[in-house]
Amino acid sequence: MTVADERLARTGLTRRLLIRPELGAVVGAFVVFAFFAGQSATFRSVDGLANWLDPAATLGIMAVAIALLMIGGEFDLSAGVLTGTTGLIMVILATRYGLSVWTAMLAALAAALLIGFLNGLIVVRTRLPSFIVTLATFLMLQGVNLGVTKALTGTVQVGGLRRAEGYEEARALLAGTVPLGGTDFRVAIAWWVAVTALATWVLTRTRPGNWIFAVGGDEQAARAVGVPAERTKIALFMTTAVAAWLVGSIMALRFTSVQANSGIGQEFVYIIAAVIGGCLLTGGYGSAIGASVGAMIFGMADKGIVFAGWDADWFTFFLGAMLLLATLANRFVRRYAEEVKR
Amino acid sequence: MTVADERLARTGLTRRLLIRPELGAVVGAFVVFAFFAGQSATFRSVDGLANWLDPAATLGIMAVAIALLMIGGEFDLSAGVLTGTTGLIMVILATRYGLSVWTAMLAALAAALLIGFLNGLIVVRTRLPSFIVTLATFLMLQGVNLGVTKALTGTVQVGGLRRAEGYEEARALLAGTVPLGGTDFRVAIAWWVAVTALATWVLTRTRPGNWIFAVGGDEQAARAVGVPAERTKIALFMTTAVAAWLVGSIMALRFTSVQANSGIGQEFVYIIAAVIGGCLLTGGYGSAIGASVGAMIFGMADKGIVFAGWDADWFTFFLGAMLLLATLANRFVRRYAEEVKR
Amino acid sequence: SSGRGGDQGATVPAGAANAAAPAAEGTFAVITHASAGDAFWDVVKNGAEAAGKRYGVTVTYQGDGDPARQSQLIDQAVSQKVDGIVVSMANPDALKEAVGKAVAARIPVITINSGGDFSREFGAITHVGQSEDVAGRGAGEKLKAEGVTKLLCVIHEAGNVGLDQRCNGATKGLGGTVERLQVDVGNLADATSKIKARLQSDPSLNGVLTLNPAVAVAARDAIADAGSAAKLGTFDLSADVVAAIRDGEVLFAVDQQQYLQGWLPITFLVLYKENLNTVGGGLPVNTGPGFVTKDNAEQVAKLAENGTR
Amino acid sequence: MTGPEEIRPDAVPGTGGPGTAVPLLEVRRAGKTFGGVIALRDVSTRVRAGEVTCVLGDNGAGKSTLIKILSGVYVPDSGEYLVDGAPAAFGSPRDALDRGIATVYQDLAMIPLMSVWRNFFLGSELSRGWGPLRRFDVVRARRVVREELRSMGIDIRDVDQPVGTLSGGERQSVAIARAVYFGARVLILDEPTSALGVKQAGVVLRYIAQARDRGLGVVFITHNPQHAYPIGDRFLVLNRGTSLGEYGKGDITRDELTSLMAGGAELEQLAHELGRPDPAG
Amino acid sequence: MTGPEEIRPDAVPGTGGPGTAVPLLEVRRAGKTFGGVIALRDVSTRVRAGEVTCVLGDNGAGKSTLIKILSGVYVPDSGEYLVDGAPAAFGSPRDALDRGIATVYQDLAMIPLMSVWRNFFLGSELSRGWGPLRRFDVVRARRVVREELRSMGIDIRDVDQPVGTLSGGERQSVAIARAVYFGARVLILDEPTSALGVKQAGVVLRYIAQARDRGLGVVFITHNPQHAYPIGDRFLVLNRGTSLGEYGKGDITRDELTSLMAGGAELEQLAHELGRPDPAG
Ligand SMILES: Nc1ncnc2c1ncn2[C@@H]1O[C@H](COP(=O)(O)OP(=O)(O)OP(=O)(O)O)[C@@H](O)[C@H]1O
Ligand SMILES: Nc1ncnc2c1ncn2[C@@H]1O[C@H](COP(=O)(O)OP(=O)(O)OP(=O)(O)O)[C@@H](O)[C@H]1O
Ligand SMILES: [Mg+2]
Ligand SMILES: [Mg+2]
Repeated sequence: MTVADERLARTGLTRRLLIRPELGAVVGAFVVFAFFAGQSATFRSVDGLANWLDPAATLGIMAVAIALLMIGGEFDLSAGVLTGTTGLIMVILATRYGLSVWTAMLAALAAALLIGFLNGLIVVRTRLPSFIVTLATFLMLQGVNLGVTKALTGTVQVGGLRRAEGYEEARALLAGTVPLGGTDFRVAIAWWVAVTALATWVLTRTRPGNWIFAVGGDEQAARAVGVPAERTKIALFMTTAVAAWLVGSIMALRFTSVQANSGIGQEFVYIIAAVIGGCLLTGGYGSAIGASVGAMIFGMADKGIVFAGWDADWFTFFLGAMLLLATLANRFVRRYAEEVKR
Repeated sequence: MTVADERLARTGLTRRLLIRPELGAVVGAFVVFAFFAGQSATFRSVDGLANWLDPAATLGIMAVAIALLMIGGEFDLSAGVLTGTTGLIMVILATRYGLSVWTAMLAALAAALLIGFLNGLIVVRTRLPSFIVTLATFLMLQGVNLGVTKALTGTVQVGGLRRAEGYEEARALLAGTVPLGGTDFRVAIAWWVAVTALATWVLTRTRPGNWIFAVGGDEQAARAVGVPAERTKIALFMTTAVAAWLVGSIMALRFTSVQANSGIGQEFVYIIAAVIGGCLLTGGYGSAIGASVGAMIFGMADKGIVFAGWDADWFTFFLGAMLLLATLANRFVRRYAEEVKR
Repeated sequence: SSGRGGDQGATVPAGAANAAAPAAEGTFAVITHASAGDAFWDVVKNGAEAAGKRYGVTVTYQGDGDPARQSQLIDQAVSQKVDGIVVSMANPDALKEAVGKAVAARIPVITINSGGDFSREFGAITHVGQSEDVAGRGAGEKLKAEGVTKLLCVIHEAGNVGLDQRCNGATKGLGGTVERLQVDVGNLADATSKIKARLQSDPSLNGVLTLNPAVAVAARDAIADAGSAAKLGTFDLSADVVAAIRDGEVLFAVDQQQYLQGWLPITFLVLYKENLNTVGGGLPVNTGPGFVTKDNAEQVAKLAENGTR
Repeated sequence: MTGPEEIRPDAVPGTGGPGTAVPLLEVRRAGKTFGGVIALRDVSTRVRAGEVTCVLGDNGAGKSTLIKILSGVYVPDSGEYLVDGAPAAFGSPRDALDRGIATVYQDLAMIPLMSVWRNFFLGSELSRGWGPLRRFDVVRARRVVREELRSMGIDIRDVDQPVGTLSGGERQSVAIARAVYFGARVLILDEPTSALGVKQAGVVLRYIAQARDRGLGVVFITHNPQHAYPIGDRFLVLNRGTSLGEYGKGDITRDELTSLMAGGAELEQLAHELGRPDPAG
Repeated sequence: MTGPEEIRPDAVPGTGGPGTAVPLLEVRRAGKTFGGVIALRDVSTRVRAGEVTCVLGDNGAGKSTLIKILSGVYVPDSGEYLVDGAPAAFGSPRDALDRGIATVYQDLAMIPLMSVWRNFFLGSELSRGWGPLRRFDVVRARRVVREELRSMGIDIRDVDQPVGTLSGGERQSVAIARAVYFGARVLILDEPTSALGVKQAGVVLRYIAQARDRGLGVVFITHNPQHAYPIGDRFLVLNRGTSLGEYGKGDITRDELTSLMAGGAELEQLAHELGRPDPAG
């Protein structure tokens, strides 16, 4: 603003910051962190940090992609199982057909892009809700994963990636560790940060970012002003598929074997992380940083309960309570920021 | 219409019928039925019918309740696990504390109503998305179910309802069978029909039904014309809880024992059935009959694959494919009905 | 037309090496309390299917952890008038009605794995294998012998009866403290970090028991990452687990020889059908527990890769 | 529609002609802020039975915000709101409706996915039957809606059509017909005629006159001085969230009002200006 | 309310004046049906460079439907649509925009959750940088929006405000400012002035005149004859989905137009009628 407008109440910097969706989530994250840091010394140690950041990283990568998709007004329930599919393709090609790890990864990427493209194409062409379309993909991929794995190996997993060509380099890049402050941190954390930064840039500073908000906010209106809505949505599904491929590769390289049921059930964790981070389920609103912080909140609560040593039978009870508290903290902060007058 | 308007194209009765959301789903149901009837003689026999209608009934009861809630613009992820909770309460009270089955059922109903009320209250008061609130309830109930069951029995299941007072009568009412055409049909099927009829009546012919569509369609606008939006939403959550209680009781009486993890994962099956039946995930649109038919489609596909004897490893693949086909059939029929001009 | 599909049965299996037994006719349904893709039950499935091939009969395998859905599967098999049903009874109470219906329809039933105590009462002709409880006890005793006093039992599916019984058995066998941990088998990075978190925050834990081979690999990494000296035992085999046993990273894997829990009941049912033979005389036929340790890992390795161990 | 023209203002409790009684609605120095945005500051006005109060002002002046305070959608952040002389704290529009205040909102009009007749009766459903059999009288509701709309000159083909597929003016008409039908003591209309054709706008103005004559208090917002002046008794002018004053009809001429409404007189001059520029120029 | 008698329909093909060239847009006997609803039937019109075509008609007459055909939102079910004399089959509004046709829709205006500046540039984002670093020029976009709106007399406090929280008129103004800013050859405005104050409406009319003078073809829908007549060159009158004829400015007087627009002349008489009934009854 160049000149002050008499119709604007003065607002402090803090309140202007707190009003942003992602910063509300950050407050939730602080609450959860402070809580568990008080419960367990290991949790707040560098060692503990490296530990709970590790699963938060893979979750975060997916949550960011899913957040973009949700801002664009769609769901992808097949994203979790797709991490398994890409991992399986990669391991099978590298171990059974003697491809190098890199070539196998490229092939898996191609498959992921195809699946994402098909998801998107079916959604925009048939106008069926993406919830149903990707649910079907989810179920079908789940069957393919198990059926093909069984047919090829006779068991429910494939392994032996360690012996494949290029394994060491690929692992160092995607699934290795970096010593820092006396502990080993997973490189996946760096990928997570990079993905979040990239997604934030795309969302807030590029044309496709503007289109994503628009198709999620009101697809008809967006189309009417010339936004290529179909292309945007298909691209979003493909982005999610690429993220699934990245996570699938990270996991496969790390464990050198992939189970046929890997990734099942994760799809909702991604959505949960995005929603905790402030994405609307109805589309058109949210942020990549928020989704990342949501993944962190989920990761902290999930591991914090273990660090605190609470009874495992009650694990999900505590998890639910923590999620509710974190989102409530987030909400109250934002409400304070929006409503208190000075 | 009293007089014909020259601006109305003539539309046949068939097309006017097909345009209704539930009749689109009915076509999907026919497609799936015809498909499996061709695959398996047992499937189309009376015996087979009784077989696949049985799981469709309990699913249908829940799908109808969830459909009402979704039309009202909210989700309930805790509905599945609540069927387990109510069953557990009932069995524990009847077997460990010597209450009669009827009293135990009443107590479970009270608990369900309370949980539904709390879900609703938190949603309308905090304005958090119900997806998050009921996710927290889901996790917390899951923990409570496991924790309490373990604490009381040392295992993850409670049983022995057979010996409780009033068991036979309650079972006959809720979980018995009725011989018909040479086979035993479950009475749950009658409950399902009754629930669907009641929900349809409420939705289309009563004031609260009008309010449900309104709060789901545009809550602000509904509030502005005087719809008691908060009361409507809380009532919807309580309705879902009652349905969960009904299903929980049916299951507990039938199997006389309940596992602590029972119902987990079902919450999405309910939503899926409602969406197959034409409910919008964004609220404001759908029908109870549609949700019922959606449950039937799901039940037929689920059991039909087993009847057809396809490999269990590929089960989910076929399930996904069937769902996609059923919804596509539904969609094409409706599009034909809407667009073809005569 | 209903020319294909299970209800017609009796399609001649391709390449059946049925030299030993005369080709029999029949359809047999195996219905377990585990969903498709479970590592343990997959071996059972392989055993049952191999037996079916050998005898030239049709074997269908279905499974579901929800007792309600499991009982519906039994009902379906009864509707299809199969020639025999093999069922694992993790929750006997819930299956009583469905099994009774099968027996009433004069379909022979054999119970496997769990529910042996009720097998006779429900009218099954015999029981094969023993309960998870016994297997768990064996694992607990073995860990106790290795000096484990405080054990972490990793449950990868909360509320699953079979897993719970394994942990309960281990508690009895160990005699010491057993703590539980819930992880998600669909996300191994998460499982690793949870096991590690538990070991980091409670250094007195000196043993870990996993109930699934994939989780065993995760636990192995977690123990190494946390710098813990905890001993690791697991249920069930995979190529990775066998390799880890060879390398001394995993002490043992409990081996119920569950292949037999698939193979034997089909054999018994075929014999019953053709010859009215019954086996065991009302006593269960035990298939284990056996243990795969460093000593026999080498031999088992190849078999585990083929999915028969 | 009801009310024929020759009816005298209703004898509302303790009145002697329009204006002397306790006002139906009164706001004193009301203010409303949204986050950092001050939408309304220190605005006072009153609505009397049998009178039409026009609220005028530029875009964004705060008219709709004031209307939403009157109808219970917003609670004012500062100032007082009196109904029948007693302080009112409406928790929701339902409370206002229960006190006989019916409103046509500029932006909160209708539920797009619901049919015309369901929207019309939304919140005030016609019922029949008793106890648990009490139900929405669907047949009568459909008939009433068709009749009410026809009497406004809107000939809806099919009252089952979802409101979202109506034309802009048809939608507006449904909202007005609803408010008029349910308006008991106060009728609040936020730019009701903006999307209407000349004929329909005329019908709405006649409705307003009829309602006034039946003794209702009417609050009417419009940008069209030709609509406002003939029918208004009092004129409240807002500018950038504050009041520029309230005028009785006697205190202001039509031309003054028009010029107060920001350059209304310019219109004539504009007509010339809009002609084609001299090709030679 | 049908056609006034004394008016001759325009001698359509090949007239002189600013209309000699091939029309920018032309529809011939276009029709559009929604399910069982016939919204438009056999309507023909043309838009020429440097001319303003006004579309008039009652509520629900089909004006917005015609506009959506012109701007590529709907494909006509029957009839032809020519752009620059060649048949056009727009698959989406994007295609129309690419041919230089900018539109202000009556109901598809804005994305409520998005900020003003993002809405303004939606679909035509200002870019800077090259290749993968090509990005939305956020700083310049904000500045342009603030300037454009100020020049319309709309003083938005904060261009980061979500459009959903703007007043009705402010929202309308953003849509108009956008269309004017991006309008290349044809500008289509569906009731642009309906929610606007007198001052803002005047500004919009001036914009239209400017666009016309720059040689753009303009399609202008309004219910206000005082807005339509001074600026229109041709008048297309719709009624219940069909055309009542198209008139050149020379063929029709202001009063004829007003009366064609359904009883506009009644307004004056209405003013009397709206007065209070004689208390003596
Ligand atoms: N929920 C809200 N949040 C933030 N600002 C708001 C909100 N509602 C209204 N405003 C702002 O308050 C001011 C007054 O809005 P209001 O809708 O009352 O104007 P109005 O006088 O009705 O204008 P119009 O004639 O254009 O309808 C506007 O500038 C608008 O941007
Ligand atoms: N998607 C749709 N489905 C069904 N009917 C529709 C649809 N869109 C428009 N109509 C109908 O077509 C007719 C013409 O609508 P249109 O919006 O073109 O009218 P209009 O001339 O713009 O009216 P107004 O002046 O009120 O804006 C209306 O009666 C409307 O109900
Ligand atoms: Mg307004
Ligand atoms: Mg229109």
